Amino acid sequence: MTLSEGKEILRDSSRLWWQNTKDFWRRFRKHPLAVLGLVILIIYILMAIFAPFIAPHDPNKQSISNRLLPPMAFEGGTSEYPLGTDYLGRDILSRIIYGSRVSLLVGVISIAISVFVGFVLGAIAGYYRGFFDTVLSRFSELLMAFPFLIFTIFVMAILGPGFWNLIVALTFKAWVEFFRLVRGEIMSEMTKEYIEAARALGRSSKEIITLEIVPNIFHSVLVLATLRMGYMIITEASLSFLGIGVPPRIPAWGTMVADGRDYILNAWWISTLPGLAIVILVLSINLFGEGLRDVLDPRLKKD
Amino acid sequence: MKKIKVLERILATIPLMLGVAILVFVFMRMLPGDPVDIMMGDSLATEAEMSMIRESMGLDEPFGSQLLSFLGGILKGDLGNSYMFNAPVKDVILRALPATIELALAAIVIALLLGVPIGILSAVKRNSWLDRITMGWAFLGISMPAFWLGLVLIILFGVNWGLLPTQGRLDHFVELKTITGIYTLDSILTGNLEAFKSSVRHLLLPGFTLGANLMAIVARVVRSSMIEVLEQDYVTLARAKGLVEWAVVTKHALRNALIPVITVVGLQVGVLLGGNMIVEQVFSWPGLGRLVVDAIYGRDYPLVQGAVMLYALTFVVANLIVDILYTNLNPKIEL
Amino acid sequence: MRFRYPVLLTTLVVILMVGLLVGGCGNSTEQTGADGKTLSIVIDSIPDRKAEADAIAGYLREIGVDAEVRVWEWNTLRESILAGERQVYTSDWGSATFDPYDLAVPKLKTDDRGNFSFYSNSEVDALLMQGSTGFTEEARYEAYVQAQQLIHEDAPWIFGYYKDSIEAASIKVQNWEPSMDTRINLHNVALTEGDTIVVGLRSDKILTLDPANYRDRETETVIRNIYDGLVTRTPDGEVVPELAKSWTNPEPTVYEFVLRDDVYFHNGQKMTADDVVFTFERIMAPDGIDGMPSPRLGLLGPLESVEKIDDYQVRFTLSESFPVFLQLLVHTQIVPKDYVEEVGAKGLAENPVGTGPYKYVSGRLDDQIVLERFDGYYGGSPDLKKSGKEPVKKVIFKNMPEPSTRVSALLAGEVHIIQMVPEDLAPRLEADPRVNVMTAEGTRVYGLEFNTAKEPFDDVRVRQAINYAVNWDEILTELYQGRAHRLSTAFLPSGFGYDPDLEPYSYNPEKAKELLREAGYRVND
Amino acid sequence: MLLDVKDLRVQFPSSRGLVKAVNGLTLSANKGEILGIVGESGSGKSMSLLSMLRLVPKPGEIVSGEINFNGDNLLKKSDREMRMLRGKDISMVFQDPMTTLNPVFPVGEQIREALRIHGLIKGERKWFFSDRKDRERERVLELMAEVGIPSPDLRYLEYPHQFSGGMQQRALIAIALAGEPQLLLADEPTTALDVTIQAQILELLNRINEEHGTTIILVTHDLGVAAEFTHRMVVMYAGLVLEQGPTRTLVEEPAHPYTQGLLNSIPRIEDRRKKIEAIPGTVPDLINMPPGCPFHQRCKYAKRECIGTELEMIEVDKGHQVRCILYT
Repeated sequence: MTLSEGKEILRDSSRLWWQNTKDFWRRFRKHPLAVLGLVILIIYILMAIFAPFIAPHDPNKQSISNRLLPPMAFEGGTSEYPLGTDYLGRDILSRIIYGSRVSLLVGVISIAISVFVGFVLGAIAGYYRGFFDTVLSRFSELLMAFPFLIFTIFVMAILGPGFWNLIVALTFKAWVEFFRLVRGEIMSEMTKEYIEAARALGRSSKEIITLEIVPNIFHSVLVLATLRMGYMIITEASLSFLGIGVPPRIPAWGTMVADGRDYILNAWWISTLPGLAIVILVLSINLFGEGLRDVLDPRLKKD
Repeated sequence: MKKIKVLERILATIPLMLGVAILVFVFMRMLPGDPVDIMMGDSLATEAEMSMIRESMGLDEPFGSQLLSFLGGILKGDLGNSYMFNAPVKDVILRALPATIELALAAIVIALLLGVPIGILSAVKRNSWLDRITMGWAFLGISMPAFWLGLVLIILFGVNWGLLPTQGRLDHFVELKTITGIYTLDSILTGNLEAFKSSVRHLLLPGFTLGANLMAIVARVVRSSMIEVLEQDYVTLARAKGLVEWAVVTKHALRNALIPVITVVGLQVGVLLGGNMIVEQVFSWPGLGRLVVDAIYGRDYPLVQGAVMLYALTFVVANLIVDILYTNLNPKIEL
Repeated sequence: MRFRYPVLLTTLVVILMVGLLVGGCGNSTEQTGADGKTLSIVIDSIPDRKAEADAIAGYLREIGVDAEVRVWEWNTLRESILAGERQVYTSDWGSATFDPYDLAVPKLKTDDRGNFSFYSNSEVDALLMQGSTGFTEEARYEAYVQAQQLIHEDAPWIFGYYKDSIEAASIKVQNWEPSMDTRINLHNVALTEGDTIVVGLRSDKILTLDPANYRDRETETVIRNIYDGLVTRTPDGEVVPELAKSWTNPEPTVYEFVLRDDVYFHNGQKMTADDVVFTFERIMAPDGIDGMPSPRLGLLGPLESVEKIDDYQVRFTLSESFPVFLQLLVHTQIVPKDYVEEVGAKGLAENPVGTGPYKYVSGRLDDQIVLERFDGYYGGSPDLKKSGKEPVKKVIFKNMPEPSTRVSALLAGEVHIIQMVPEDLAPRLEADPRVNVMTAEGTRVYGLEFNTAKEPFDDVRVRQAINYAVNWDEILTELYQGRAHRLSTAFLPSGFGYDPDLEPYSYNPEKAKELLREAGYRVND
Repeated sequence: MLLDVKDLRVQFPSSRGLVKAVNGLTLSANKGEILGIVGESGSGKSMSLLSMLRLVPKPGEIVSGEINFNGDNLLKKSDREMRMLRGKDISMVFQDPMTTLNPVFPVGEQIREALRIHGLIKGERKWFFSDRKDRERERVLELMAEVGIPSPDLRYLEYPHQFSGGMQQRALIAIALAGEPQLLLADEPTTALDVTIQAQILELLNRINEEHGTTIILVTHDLGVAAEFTHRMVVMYAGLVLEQGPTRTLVEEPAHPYTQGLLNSIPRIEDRRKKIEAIPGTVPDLINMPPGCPFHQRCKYAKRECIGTELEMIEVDKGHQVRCILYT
């Protein structure tokens, strides 16, 4: 490990960024499914942001006289309510469009916080070890012993329904996985030569973490994050289904599926369609995550 | 040497369970709403009566002593009395537990029965149309929320085609003497064919709903580990020995490929336990999952504590079993 | 690590998106308050009536009231209502005697057992008392009409409706029709195919099998098939003899019954006057049920004493004339004296012994109760239509709280009779040839009660405004397919004292807004 | 003639084009002989062996040519017939013993399986139990002793990871011997082992050849090993045979420039003074193979004609052929 080699390793990481992105895109394009996933994801995001302009009706506006209308394609359906109406005559299409906000927001924010918390604690525990690491690992083991859903139901019962309560309930358990991943990755990275190279060049441990280790393990964290986001969205929907997720006034897919439960005999679409929206979103995120995994981390590559 | 290591692992779970107990205890105390009020829902008890009951349940003692009595109780196996059923928590849980176990086992069996063969097939016939379809389905499997899949199955099988029962564990017109509480097992033990048929039919839809997610994961893991194993030298040796292809795949390759599957299934047990709360709710399956949800609402402290402790215990035990299974399946690794 | 920059790029995009989303969805929920305060209320509802509560909340939001719906399990809600914590909540009350005595009186008299709205109007109290104990029919009718007028003005409730009770039975079931008091009477029912009839009840558990220790319609259905009473009721509500052969009413406060001498209990013991006296004394005694008072005391009205004249004659004396007494008597079933003294109330509840057509076999209160035909049955009341066919051998009462489960079970042939078919599903059943759908005029009043003791519903203008704001006609035609009918107050047309000329509150959003503005609240213009 | 391979071609479709792993191989092995196949890695040696057992891994396939074993062409045989052959008449020993034994089965059992598959050991019926299993166990213990595994009864139930590299190779040889094969294919059996063990394994193979008369095809890139242990030698390069003949003659007077280059790159004990020369350049890309001699870019005597003209094997002297323009 000569000095020149050390310098070479450090220089390598600052290649021109747009060349870097073009390279990433060229490899990513080779995964058609992953691209499809990304496209659907972008459609959902646009749908969520521009919901007020796209949605044909106000999601909460009731019109009791047009209640339980089937989707347009089925007889009895009208084009005014393309996907039909629910038991209060609210337009299902508009509610699905607005519902995407809750799911996307919950998915993204809860993952973002979990990654952040998991990262910081994981980095500290992984790099400095000692007392701090044992305490955190024991605590994370303790949290792991709880099945995810029961834990979130517990927290929601304490905090009561609410958007930010939901975020807290989800992140309270989700950060553990990222903590263990980051801690594990840091410990394995520490053994690699480029750490000694950086130390040999007089880098402080803080710099080493932020400049060297973090970028390298960021890949596997990002991959896990995308895959866990789907799980978060499903958990949020499950909680709303049980009636303890998002408060009823905000249109959320989980509550919509629950609303339709009493009407599965004569109005199957009330439950099925919002559920379908969840499946397609989570599917697209998983496909995108899978593609990301193949491109970013050949190590994690499954065939 | 191996025995001591196993003992160590078991002993290590004790502090973990203690931690879980304390965490559950603290959580329950943070729940808003006073259990006594809710419990007394029916009769118009006066304030004096309420406080008298609160004393009998030890709710007015300082937090610390409540915790100690609770932990002491666990050691003696007494988890206190459930408010909703005013019966010992132990009995209430034992009455509801077999249903949950039966459902979880059904889910695992369905997941493995479908997941493993699919995984093998798509590994052996890699990149064929079969592989793409199965992996596409597996992908869908992990993207579907259980409650939605459950409802769709009810709509299709229950309502439209009326093929499969969608509620409860047994047809009304069937009587079954319960021994263990696991209906399929009891019907075999008591030789009651009709009850067996009915209980299996009732297990199919909820079992598949709960197992779908696990099946997808198992299929993907089996496929990727089979692909890796099929490229190993010892598989070529097996072929060079003159073994017929399916023997090579099922005997030599599968045995090695299943090792990672065990760990995956073990980890998924936790998800399974959590998941069955939703499935039990959708299929009105009288198990522990549904009980816990109602108990949390009814602020039934002891019942929730008992149930969650049990969930955590099964989760930890499952991980332990996975480790033990892992070692004797893979001789290279000492526990 | 060659792709550091695209990775940082994606996280940047994510954060931007989150900001936009939070911003976007942020502004659509808060309403900016102009002059005066906005009336914000929480409507509490039981699961069955969530759709109705949501609809009402929708109407209120249209006129500017910030209404939110919260769904509760009934016991938890009831306890919170009685503690005075709630604002407005769904409530329903059934009458068994086709008389305001067990409907309007308990619901609207000050501090009476059913008065969840804490409504108190001394003038109304006096009129109700006069109504229930007046000497002549005309005087009682006049008093009730005036009471209705006042109640309507005070509007302690959002006055609602009564529903046709829709029940459905498989075509295999013969000689059965739903009765107005929604009790399912299987005394003379027969099956064209099979010998076991399964009934799907709307409850999630039967309270008990001791006929003196419950107040719940579904439990009464099961009990009235195990135990018989002195008198019973035909499907359209007329009182007819059962264990009693005949009765005379020598004075307004005295009734004398002649009992049948051919009646046996399920344990083979013969029924005599002693059992009848014991049954009533057990209910009247403060410690009659293993030391606890019987909740059915209220169903005996002003009964003072029951004496045995001879083995098959009994005399009932009341403290005041009470025309409704016979209707009440239908709800008391006779228990075997020696058996109960031997095993106590707990023993009776676990292994019931009665005189009814079916004897108890096995069951779990929160699952299903299995009964078997009692061969020694004396044949039941002569006035009930007989099927002339071989009676059913086995009866199973199964708890099926989920309406959609009950309907799909009936369609799948797993169940023969189901109770309380939801209005949305009725057309689906009517379309199915294998099923008969029958309706009987309901005897249950549905509405939403205000907590008149607490702000904001202590102000009568606000209560009236809410009544004007709700479009009940649309709810009843759409949500309940026209199978529910408006009520002006808490009096049933099938009951005594109903004033047909009193118009219910019309749907008049403008008047509602006017009243709210008067009361100082901001409304949508 | 036990084995006669004619113009064998094996090709692999890959994203960058068609890889011609074996490009018209022609060779033959006589009964009781040890034939050496020598060449740099990537010259198609291993692939030739695998194709003899028709075990070419997917997506590769045998495109053309004949493999005659005892007179009949293996390519024409059905899968079932091929299976009867594998592990009985022809068996194979692999390069890396550490990964060739199945890690989850005891070694003894893996050897017994070889017997079991072809039902080589018959057992009498004792009441309703057959003692076949015990007899097979005894045979395995004999085999283990024969290949030099110490205290076989103790080590029968041990797992592969409890065996050293050498021991694992011996176990593999025991597996190959189980069916008393006529032909033993050894794919670089000693490469993964250190020198001392290497000599023992080769000594073992030699003893098997002498005692059982098993014909052995030994594939190696180590010319020294080939020179010492084989009777005849074939030099392969880029899927093609460049020279073949008795080992003695090839070592003393190599005809083909490539063989000379190989020999010059081995340090000799006797003439310490001679400088070792490496052959310049690397093995050519197997995808776009120009016709003619594949060695021409690295050959000292390369002429223009070397490219383009398909060369045949020319008999230089008895049993010694070479494919080079110098001798046409």
